[in-house]
Amino acid sequence: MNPWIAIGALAVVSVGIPVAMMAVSSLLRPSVPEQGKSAVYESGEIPTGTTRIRFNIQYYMVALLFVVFDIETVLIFPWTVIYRPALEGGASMTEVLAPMLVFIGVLVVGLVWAWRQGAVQWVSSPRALEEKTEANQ
Amino acid sequence: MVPVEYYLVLSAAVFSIGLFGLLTRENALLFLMSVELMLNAANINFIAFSLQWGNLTGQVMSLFVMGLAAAEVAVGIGIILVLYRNFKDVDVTVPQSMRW
Amino acid sequence: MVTAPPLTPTFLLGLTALAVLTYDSVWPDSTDGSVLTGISVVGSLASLAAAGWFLTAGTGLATDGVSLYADAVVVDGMSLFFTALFAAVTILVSLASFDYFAGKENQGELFGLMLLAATGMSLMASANSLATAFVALELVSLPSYALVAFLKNDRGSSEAGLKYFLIGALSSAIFVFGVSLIYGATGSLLLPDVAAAFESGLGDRVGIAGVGVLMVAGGVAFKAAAVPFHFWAPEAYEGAPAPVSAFLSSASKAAGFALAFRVFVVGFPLGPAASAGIDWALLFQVLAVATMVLGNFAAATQDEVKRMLAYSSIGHAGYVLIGLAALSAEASTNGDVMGAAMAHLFVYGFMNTGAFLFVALAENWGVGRRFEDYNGLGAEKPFAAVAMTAFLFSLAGVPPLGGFFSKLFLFAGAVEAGLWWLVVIAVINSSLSLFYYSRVVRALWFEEGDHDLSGAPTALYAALAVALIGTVVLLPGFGPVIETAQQAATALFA
Amino acid sequence: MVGAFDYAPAIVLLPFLSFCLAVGVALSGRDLLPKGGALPGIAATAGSLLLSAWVFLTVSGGETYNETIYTWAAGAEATGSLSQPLELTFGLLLDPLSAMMLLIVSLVALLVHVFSLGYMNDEGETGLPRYYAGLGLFTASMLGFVVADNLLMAFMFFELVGLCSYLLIGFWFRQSGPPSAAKKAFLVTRFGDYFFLIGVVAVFATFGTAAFAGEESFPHLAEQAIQGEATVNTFLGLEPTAWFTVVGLLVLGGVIGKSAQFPLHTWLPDAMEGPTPVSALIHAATMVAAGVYLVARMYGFYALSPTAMAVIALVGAFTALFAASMGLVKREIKQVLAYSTISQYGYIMLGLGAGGYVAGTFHLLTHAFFKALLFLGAGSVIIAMHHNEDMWDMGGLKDRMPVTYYTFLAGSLALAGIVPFAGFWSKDEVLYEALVHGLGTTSGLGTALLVAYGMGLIAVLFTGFYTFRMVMLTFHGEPRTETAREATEPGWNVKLPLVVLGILATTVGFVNMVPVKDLTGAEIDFLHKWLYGTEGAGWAEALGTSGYNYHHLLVADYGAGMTAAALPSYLVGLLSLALALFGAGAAYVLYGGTDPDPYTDKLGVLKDVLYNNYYQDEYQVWLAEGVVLPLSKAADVFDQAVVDGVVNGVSSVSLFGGSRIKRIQDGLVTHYAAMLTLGLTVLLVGFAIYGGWF
Repeated sequence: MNPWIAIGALAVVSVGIPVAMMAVSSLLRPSVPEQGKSAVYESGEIPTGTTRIRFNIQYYMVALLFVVFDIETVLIFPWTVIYRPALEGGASMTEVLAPMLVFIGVLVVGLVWAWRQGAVQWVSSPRALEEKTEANQ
Repeated sequence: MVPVEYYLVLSAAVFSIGLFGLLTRENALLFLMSVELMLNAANINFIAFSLQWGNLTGQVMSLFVMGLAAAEVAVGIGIILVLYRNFKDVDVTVPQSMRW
Repeated sequence: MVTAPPLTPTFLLGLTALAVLTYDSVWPDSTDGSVLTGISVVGSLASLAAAGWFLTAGTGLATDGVSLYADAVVVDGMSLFFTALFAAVTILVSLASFDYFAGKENQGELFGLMLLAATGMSLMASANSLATAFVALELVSLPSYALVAFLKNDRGSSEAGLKYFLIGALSSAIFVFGVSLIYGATGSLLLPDVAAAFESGLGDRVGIAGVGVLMVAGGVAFKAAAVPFHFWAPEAYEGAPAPVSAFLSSASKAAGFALAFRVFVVGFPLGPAASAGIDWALLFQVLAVATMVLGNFAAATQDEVKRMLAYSSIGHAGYVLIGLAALSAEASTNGDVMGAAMAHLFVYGFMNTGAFLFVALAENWGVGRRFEDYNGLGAEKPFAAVAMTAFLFSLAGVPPLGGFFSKLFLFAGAVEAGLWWLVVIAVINSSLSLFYYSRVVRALWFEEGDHDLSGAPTALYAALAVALIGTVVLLPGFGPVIETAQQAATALFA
Repeated sequence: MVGAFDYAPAIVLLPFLSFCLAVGVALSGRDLLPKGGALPGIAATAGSLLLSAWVFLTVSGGETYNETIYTWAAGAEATGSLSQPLELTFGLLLDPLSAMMLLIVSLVALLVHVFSLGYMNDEGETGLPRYYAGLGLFTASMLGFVVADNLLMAFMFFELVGLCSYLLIGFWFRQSGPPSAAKKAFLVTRFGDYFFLIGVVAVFATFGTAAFAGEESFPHLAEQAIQGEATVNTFLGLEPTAWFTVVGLLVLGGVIGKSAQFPLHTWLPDAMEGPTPVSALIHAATMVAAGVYLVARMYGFYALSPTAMAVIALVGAFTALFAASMGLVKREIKQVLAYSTISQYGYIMLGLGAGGYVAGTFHLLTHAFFKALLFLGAGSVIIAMHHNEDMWDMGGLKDRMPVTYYTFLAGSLALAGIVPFAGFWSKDEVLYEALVHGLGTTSGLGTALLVAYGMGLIAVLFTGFYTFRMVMLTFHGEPRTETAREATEPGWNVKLPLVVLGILATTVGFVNMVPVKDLTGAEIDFLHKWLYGTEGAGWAEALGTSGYNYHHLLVADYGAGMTAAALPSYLVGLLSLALALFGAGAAYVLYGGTDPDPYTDKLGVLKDVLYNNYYQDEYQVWLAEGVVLPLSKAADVFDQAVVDGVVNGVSSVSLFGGSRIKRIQDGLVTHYAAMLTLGLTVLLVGFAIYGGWF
């Protein structure tokens, strides 16, 4: 028997159960529309403004740095895989370690540069402050 | 084992979806996402062929593609921010001052 | 004794970039570009010297190239030739940037990005694996996007950056998809292994390989600004700050060709590829014709000098494509014609950079961008105008300037390869190009203008002078250039 | 021993130095040189002249020189079936032909420099350093072209000559006419030069060398290849002879452009917008000569192809006739001279194409002198007329400007071909060669030559007419304007060149009086002997550029295959002399009165209906019956509308194409992405089908 049948069956079941549950509940439940139910939920606070607010650009700067450096760690992964076998295979410590140190070193130069440029420095911009206070009034 | 053609069809489909999105969307961010789809279509190929040929080249390459995709997004969003600052919009069809 | 690593020229460029970033980290708020310019120029000069030293003395370099890092990178005559070119252009552009961006913010980024891109170009010329090629390609592209959009508050600059980026992202996606297909068809990313797979027959994977080859061609066509991947070029060159335009249109284009030469000649040997139905020489013939015609014809009707130069740059990509188009499976002329294409890129590096630098100078003076805004500049600034005239005539291929010789060798090579019709089209285009180049000359010398020009910026003038010397000294010095180029190219076919 | 040949490079370098000096002064923007740079130019060209004379004497002693001086660039390896790698070199070839040409160019250049003192300096022109820089560079490049020992070097100097012409025609760039004339001259000649460029590339690709003379020269290799003694690369699947014809015609493209032959002659009349000394130097005596000189230089190559010879002869003869007919109706003195220049170069081409190597060269020699004379004479008139060039405003200048008149008359007699002035001997020999070879050769070439002869003969009549119309209107009769009444002769610096050239124009024909030789048997055809050398010995053998070699090729059955009919040259000479006299006489009758007003009713006096209509109303009633005027007008219209139209049409089509093509760059980046994708898809589908991938 084809082993894929089991997987296929699993897929069908996994899609089918939630669909069936939603269908059944929508058939059974009473429908009482009310304003409070459709209101935006903000942990008990009174909602202010819409959901589409403009975030301060500095969130973005941090996120961007995170994405770049996070992804770079992926490139370290293959190195860790071969690190021990390479050492056991007779390669010297320098040979194995140096390239990664260079790699990290280049990244560090970049990070230091970004830091010094103020990319991670949280400046309260007048405009953002203004918007925030306006929203709270 | 799944025949390699299936992967090819999948990657081609993802590539085409990306291309379609790129050709039809006018929002710069969606444009960027579409390109990501296309890059990931290539990644599917790399992984699939890596398995098929039995070497790791493809997998390592896919890591490079991911890394560079992230870098590309970073630069791209930076440019989109500049665009927004100058044109008050992220619609790629708005800047049209240079042509012919 | 420690011998210098073969990649020294590339390393030097990269280290210079890091040095610039380090300097900028220590003094992030400086708007004085003199130190940054100094670091860039010295570093690029060192790289140029190293490349020249390896190339001429042969020290630390075997004649047929050195493979490094499990064959992912190779250093040979061709890579050194191109690295020398990139370093030279970087020097010119760095010098010009000193005046052009004087007093502006974020100069550290500018020089850093430029040097990183130069590093990537040099790596592209050395790439012996499609993985290296892709990484290097991106290392050139990403800084370039940022460089084009460098003037944050200038609408033109950001529009240019956006268009360049979007087309670039699409092209690199196409390129990397092509690479994945090549990998699927051959099982390797190393060019020699790919070639071996081509030679031992692709079986039923010809289709995959064919699509892959075409998509890879698309990726390099993007870098080289060849049709149909050229759309970014007019806008990017027009909108970008003029030194950046110079950098992109000379060095970045040459890098694309460097990659194309190696990938196609080493990776997809024409004999087996053509017999399998993947006749990429024919592909490049088509692209060469389309690129030449589009570039030159569109350039003929432009109103702005910078945009005219942008289109003419596309046209020149068409000429250089002849270097690939005229290859054939077992002709002895292959090395000659490709060497001629390389030599043309070299000469082009000087004359085109020079022409864009004159535009930079004009922008610095604050005269407009249109042809008629250049009226009468010859009378007021004779040196700069003489230099510009020499660049333009050289671009048009008027003897005895450098551009004439490189074109002559290129066309002669193509004729020897039997591509008569291609040369005829190229010559027709060339004659058209004279028309639009001479419009600028006419404006400079034969029209009367009224300008109030503020002085002669020293560094820009120096850059202009260096480019002029490059364009003019290449007359008697053309012998070594063409010999080196043809030797380097012939080595690829060995 | 240090001889003339060791100093030969200085012939080229001296004017170049004067150019550098003048440019330096022009860039400095200060008035550092006395006379605006004229004196260094005069000194340099005088030096060139002396050295040229020395070279000339040395060459007369039987020595020649053919050496490479400098190698620019050498290709890495030999390619194809060629034995040697591609090399670009500079070298000198000094043989009788180039020695003669050196003398002509440096002499005319010197005289023009002197004349410019009167025409430019004394008239208070500004920008003189620029002017003398242009003249110096022009002289240097023309001399470099003359001594070039290979086609590539010749091409480069050819281009430089064109560039100088551009700069000098556009000298008065603040007016509207000169810049556009300059651009037209540059572009039209460049158009021809692109064919030339392809020709140069083709020569390199075919022979691997572009040397003119010696064992390893391309004409020699071509000769051997046709006889099967050497292998060369041919293309397009053509036989060697056919392929050489193609190559020869490609190079001829450059010749036609530069020598202002039909259909690329349109730039020359416009080029008269430049200063008159420039017209004399460039557009009469030297630059235009560059084209035909090139044909003479590589004559051994053309002599191999009967087709090429026929094309040269026909183009030349047609141009001679066509331009002469247009010269009949021009009002401005320089326009008449411009068309006569085109026409005379047509004669030279005819002579060369008809197998008259010596005849063509001879006419080149005489024409250089008498045309320079005429232009300088016209310049003198123009100075006196305060830059009014309209002949209808002149008249009666004979008494007020005697030196100008008599020298101009000598030049006109030479131009019209009246015995014993220089032009008679050379033009007569050109026509003689065309006739005897036309009669003697049986192939299609013979017919072509006879047709060409006929056209050349008619042109003689026209030449005599327009020349004397010009003389009569300018110098005879009564002054028609106040300016003409008060005209005075300019100073010594104008008169001296005129006198020197006047003497030359009168006497230079005596170097080659073939009809007299045939009549008397006296051995006085010096030019023949000089260009022929000694058969099978000396330089003639070593260089392969002597008349003997060419004669050998012309009559060989693998070459042009010409045969000369036996015909006494004086009879042919008498015929053309009679026609010239008739034309001149007609002009004298028509315009010789004291007041030759075109609107005077002279219908009754004139018997000849042809000229009657013509004279009656030159510019309006050309619809009236008559032959010559309608034809001339038609030719003029054809010239303006069709030929110019084609030239303009090509450019406007290109511009229109450009404006269409650039529309795809519409500024919308999504469209770019779409077109990029579309392009890639088209390529993918096309190549997939072509290569059968799936």
